[in-house]
Amino acid sequence: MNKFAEQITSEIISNKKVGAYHHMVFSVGDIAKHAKPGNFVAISIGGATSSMVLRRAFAIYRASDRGLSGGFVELVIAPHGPGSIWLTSLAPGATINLVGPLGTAFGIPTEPVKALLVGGGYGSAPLFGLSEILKSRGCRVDMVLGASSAMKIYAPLEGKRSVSSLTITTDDGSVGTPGKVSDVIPNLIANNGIEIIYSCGPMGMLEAITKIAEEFGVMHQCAIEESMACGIGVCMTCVLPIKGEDGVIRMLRSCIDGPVVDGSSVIWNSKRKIPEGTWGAN
Amino acid sequence: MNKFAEQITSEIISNKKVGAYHHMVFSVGDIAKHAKPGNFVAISIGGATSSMVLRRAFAIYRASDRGLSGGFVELVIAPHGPGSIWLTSLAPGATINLVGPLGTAFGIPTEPVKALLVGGGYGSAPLFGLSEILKSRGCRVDMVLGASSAMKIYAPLEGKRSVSSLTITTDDGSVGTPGKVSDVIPNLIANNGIEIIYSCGPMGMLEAITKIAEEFGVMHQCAIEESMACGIGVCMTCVLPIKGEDGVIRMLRSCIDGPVVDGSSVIWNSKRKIPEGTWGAN
Amino acid sequence: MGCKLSFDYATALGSANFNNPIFTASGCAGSGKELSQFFDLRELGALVTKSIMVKPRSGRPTPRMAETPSGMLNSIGLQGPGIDTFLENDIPWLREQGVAIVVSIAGESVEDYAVLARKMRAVPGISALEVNISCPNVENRGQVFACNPETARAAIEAVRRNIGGELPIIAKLTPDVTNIADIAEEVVAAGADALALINTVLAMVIDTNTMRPKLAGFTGGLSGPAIRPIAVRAIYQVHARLPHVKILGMGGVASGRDALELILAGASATSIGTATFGDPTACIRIKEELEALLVERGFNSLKEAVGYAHREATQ
Amino acid sequence: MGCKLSFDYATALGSANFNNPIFTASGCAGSGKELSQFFDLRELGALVTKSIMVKPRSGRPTPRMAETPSGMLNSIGLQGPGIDTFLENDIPWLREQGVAIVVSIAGESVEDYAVLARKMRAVPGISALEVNISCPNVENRGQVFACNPETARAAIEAVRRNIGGELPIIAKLTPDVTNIADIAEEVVAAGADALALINTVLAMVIDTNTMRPKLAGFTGGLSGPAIRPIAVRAIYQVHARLPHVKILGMGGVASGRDALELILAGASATSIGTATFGDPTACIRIKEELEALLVERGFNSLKEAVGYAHREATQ
Ligand SMILES: Cc1cc2nc3c(=O)[nH]c(=O)nc-3n(C[C@H](O)[C@H](O)[C@H](O)COP(=O)(O)OP(=O)(O)OC[C@H]3O[C@@H](n4cnc5c(N)ncnc54)[C@H](O)[C@@H]3O)c2cc1C
Ligand SMILES: Cc1cc2nc3c(=O)[nH]c(=O)nc-3n(C[C@H](O)[C@H](O)[C@H](O)COP(=O)(O)OP(=O)(O)OC[C@H]3O[C@@H](n4cnc5c(N)ncnc54)[C@H](O)[C@@H]3O)c2cc1C
Ligand SMILES: Cc1cc2nc3c(=O)[nH]c(=O)nc-3n(C[C@H](O)[C@H](O)[C@H](O)COP(=O)(O)O)c2cc1C
Ligand SMILES: Cc1cc2nc3c(=O)[nH]c(=O)nc-3n(C[C@H](O)[C@H](O)[C@H](O)COP(=O)(O)O)c2cc1C
Ligand code: FES
Ligand code: FES
Repeated sequence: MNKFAEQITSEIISNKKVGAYHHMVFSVGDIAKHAKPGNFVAISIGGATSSMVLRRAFAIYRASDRGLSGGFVELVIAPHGPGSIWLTSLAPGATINLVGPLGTAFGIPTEPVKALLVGGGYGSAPLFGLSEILKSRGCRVDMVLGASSAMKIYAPLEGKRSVSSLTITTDDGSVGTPGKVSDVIPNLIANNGIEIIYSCGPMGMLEAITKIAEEFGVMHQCAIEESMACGIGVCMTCVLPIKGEDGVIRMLRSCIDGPVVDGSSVIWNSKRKIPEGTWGAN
Repeated sequence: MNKFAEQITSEIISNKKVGAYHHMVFSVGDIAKHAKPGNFVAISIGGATSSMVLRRAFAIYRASDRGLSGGFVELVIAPHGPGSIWLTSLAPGATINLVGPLGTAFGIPTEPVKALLVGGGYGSAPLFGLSEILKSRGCRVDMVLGASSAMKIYAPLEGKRSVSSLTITTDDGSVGTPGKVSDVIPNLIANNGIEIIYSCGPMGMLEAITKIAEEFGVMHQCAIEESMACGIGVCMTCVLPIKGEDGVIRMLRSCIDGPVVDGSSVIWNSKRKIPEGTWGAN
Repeated sequence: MGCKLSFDYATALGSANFNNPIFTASGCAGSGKELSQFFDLRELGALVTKSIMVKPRSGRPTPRMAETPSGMLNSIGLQGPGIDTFLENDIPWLREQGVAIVVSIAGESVEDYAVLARKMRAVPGISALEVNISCPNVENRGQVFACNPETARAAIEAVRRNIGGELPIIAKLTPDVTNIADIAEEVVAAGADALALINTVLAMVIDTNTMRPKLAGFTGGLSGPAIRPIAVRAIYQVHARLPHVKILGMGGVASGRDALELILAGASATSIGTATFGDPTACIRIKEELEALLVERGFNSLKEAVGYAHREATQ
Repeated sequence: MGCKLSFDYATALGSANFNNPIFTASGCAGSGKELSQFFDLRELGALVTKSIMVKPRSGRPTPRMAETPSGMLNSIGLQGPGIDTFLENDIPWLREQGVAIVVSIAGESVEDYAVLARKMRAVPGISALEVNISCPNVENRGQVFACNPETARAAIEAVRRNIGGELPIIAKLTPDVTNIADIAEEVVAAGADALALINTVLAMVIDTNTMRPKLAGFTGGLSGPAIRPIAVRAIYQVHARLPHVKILGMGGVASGRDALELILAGASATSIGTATFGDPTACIRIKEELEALLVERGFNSLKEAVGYAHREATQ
């Protein structure tokens, strides 16, 4: 549970198409002050006459409480289905209802460490803010971004500047190294002495990174994306099986016990089944 | 069945608040050519993500096929419930889906006659176009407009000019004669030698006018407003009991056998019951 | 396009064959004339007529409809001219259009169904008979025929015994039962060749201004996208129980995607009802969208997709 | 304002009294803690807890939800810590908050209901027990208790016999039956003091990309505004049959207008479920909107409005 969560009416400050995504800025008042990399916001969709009753969750790309009209958050949104298409079609000046900041944040090491940040598609969004914080703490930050093709790589110039190295992979080879992020990570870990991986992207990618992280014995914090009905912990739709420190697997809510979790604690590939031994399995 | 009915994508050309109403102009191509006073259009509501599955019907206020970008129709819309509030909040340039022209039109006498046009609330809308046609055929046109209060009288300047006399009534007396339109009609009929009444407005008003028309032995054509699901004659929700020339009462569809009907043929005050003797009453 | 040309869009319900799986829904296409103004009726898989009864009916008083979130209520009450006038006026015109015709019949008693079936047996140019048994049975405290296995069976048996010949019978069921697959089994045993699923869901709207039920008939039938998940469930359950019985699916189909959902659940064709009220050309749009989606997914024929969501179903 | 101050918003279900008629819906308010971040729980008429079972339950695998037109499906599968942990952890915290508590229990067998009732009888500070009998009965081919008059009766009788004392029993029914008023009569005869209407409607969504049922559990429960007309109908029917039995209404309430609709139909209080997912403060907003609407319509108390749509009902 994110104790700073608030429900507000938010105004759209800007909306720009960037590659396959929309970069959108929302005025959010105090929410900006409390937003941490990994947190997300949940936005109502479709207006007063909407047939869509559930909010959509979006990772916070950046947050600042020094905007002209108070705090704002920036989001990177893929126009994918009816909800995101509606949202990305709104013009500046329009208002939406927003709840945030929600969920857990990436843990920041107290000592300077060598960190690798890995993003898939719009999953790169929360990594840039994280990168800035890590740098300010004296960490070395390398970054890998992957997507199906060039248009789906979200890597703004300021973002690129904040990392020591940026590796890009695309499935179709339209930019960077052809292939998956998991193809290039092992070398990066080895060559740069990586101590911790932070990742955000599709579940399959997070699972693959978890495996590599285990092989190399590095920590791995990942931001998962389960389908969420409420985003605030009251519906139990967004659960995934996570092994606790006591060794017990529990169905935890990714909206309040996540989205950022320790990759090694997740029982991956558990869609459509409850892993054996889960607490209360029936 | 209006044989000119078409389904089109229509652009909003303008949207102005006038009193309690919005005067809105829609580009409609050839529909304008075929639109007659009394006809209506049916508009989809709420956009792609709407929870409102039914169209809303609006009487055509005026139509012209000589607009800058082809034909257009003008509507007068009261922001009443979610559908009309959504529609009246659209800005010029937005597009909507529109079907029209629909329904029957006011019958135009072949000889010049003395006509009284009576409108209640936004029911005045179709009367101004009708008035122009009647005048062009050499008819004398008197008009009565009634509403609950001044803000709800829709009577644009051009409209006023086209009639020989305009009487206004309001329930609260905020403009014109305090009271109902039915209070002033008898004198107007008597003083001006009225031969036909055309009316449009709430059902209660149309019923009252029918009674007066019968007393004075004048014809009465009225545009009724029943709640409509389809507007094109396929759903049977919009029926009302009408006595045919054969003396048989039938439940007829107000969307294709109306909205303009002969007032004396309607079995009024039949909400929530089927009048005795109706064909197939069960 | 080469791909699309070779796609086989035909379907069948019992022994009746249709060019494509998009039908109108009973009670949602008027007499056919009203829609013919917006598209060529021959583009339809079939036109399903409004349920016709033995005698003329005025239907229920107004208000007869209420809009609801993603749906609507209606209580038309089977307004219609009665079977004789219908056969005299409506059918000849429809036959002239060259559209495949499915006639829907509805009775208030078992005898009514027998009478209607006898009237229909001699009528040429009809593809199938849809038997709407989701109507109140006046002989049984007004309980809906399809709510009870015995009355459902009796109505369908009456039709089967009297229809003669080859005309396939499609029994139309209500979802307002504890177990729709049980009723489906019963009517198939009684002689139904195919099933139409689902009729509207019994529901009510109260006008919060008048503070009374909005419809003059108090309750009405809920239709539209709101009930689609109920239709999909009913079709899926019945197809799982009776995989060889063809289903005409309906309930909230408003796009090709929706029609595909019902087909994957087990429908061999889908009727479009409420969507036509919002969009007069809905049937044609949905027909085109569905075909594109099927081709995109690599199906060579509609039939391959019917019930496809059941593959490797382990539950 | 003078008018509003004198408005009596209190309500009762059985012998339990509540400050106002807006409750959370079982399974839609977490443990209470999550919502307490957005408003003071004491503002609620009552907090209804997620249905608790005898043992811990992992619930169903994911995906557990699908959005539908004006609604959603869920198949949580009653995930929870089991009654003992619940009584140890959740109840004391809730009691501390000073919110009225309605505990929801659910069983897989008649014996489960008896066990749960015995566990609850000694627990202080509970206003009422909601008995969710819309769960599969493992002893009866997985048929839902509330789908069958005998099993519905047996479950409620087991609770009645074991609960002792004054704790009112609210039996929660499923709308997935041929005649909900019959089931209502049965459970009232078995000892239910009040009724909760309605649980979710059995439904399914098929993912047209994977071409399989979207939920891991195949079917799920439909909730949200889409089902409101079904809830209104069920409440109206049951209130007409059993005018003296109090009803906790639910199903698609998302505004004060919607709550009013259920109250006019016969509900003495309404639970807010799905609306909270879209709007964390939905309960408070609805509470304020409903009060304003009641005052506007000239009611002096909530109780006057309960079932008001039935006046002069002639059909
Ligand atoms: C923690 C979190 C962070 C996210 N961050 C971003 C982001 O930064 N940028 C971005 O473009 N999108 C993000 N998403 C996805 C976003 O919430 C929407 O699911 C997406 O925009 C598609 O919604 P739609 O209405 O357009 O599509 P639709 O497919 O029509 O609707 C999606 C529906 O399915 C549910 N759903 C199904 N699968 C998923 C899934 N894997 N994830 C979430 N919801 C699902 C949604 O809740 C909704 O009900 C995030 C999701 C989560 C849970
Ligand atoms: C032939 C005809 C002409 C009309 N002309 C105009 C016009 O010129 N200007 C104008 O502002 N409005 C006109 N209306 C009314 C208009 O169609 C809408 O009903 C009105 O705008 C309210 O819709 P809403 O969505 O805002 O309100 P809501 O109350 O939310 O929705 C109205 C819903 O109830 C139905 N309904 C209930 N009662 C009626 C009724 N008496 N008439 C129509 N629908 C009803 C509607 O179809 C819709 O489903 C006309 C209606 C008809 C039938
Ligand atoms: C206005 C209206 C009238 C209907 N009349 C009939 C009818 O006469 N016979 C029948 O079997 N079904 C009738 N139905 C039910 C539809 O055929 C269909 O089963 C139902 O509406 C669900 O489909 P939909 O959601 O596409 O509308 C009617 C539905 C509506 C909305
Ligand atoms: C995610 C979710 C979980 C639910 N869990 C329960 C439950 O545990 N016990 C219960 O009796 N009802 C449960 N319900 C049903 C609700 O309490 C309520 O009856 C139903 O959702 C209709 O109300 P609504 O439309 O306001 O959501 C659940 C509903 C949802 C959406
Ligand atoms: S999304 Fe509702 S509990 Fe996580
Ligand atoms: S509105 Fe459908 S028949 Fe008139």
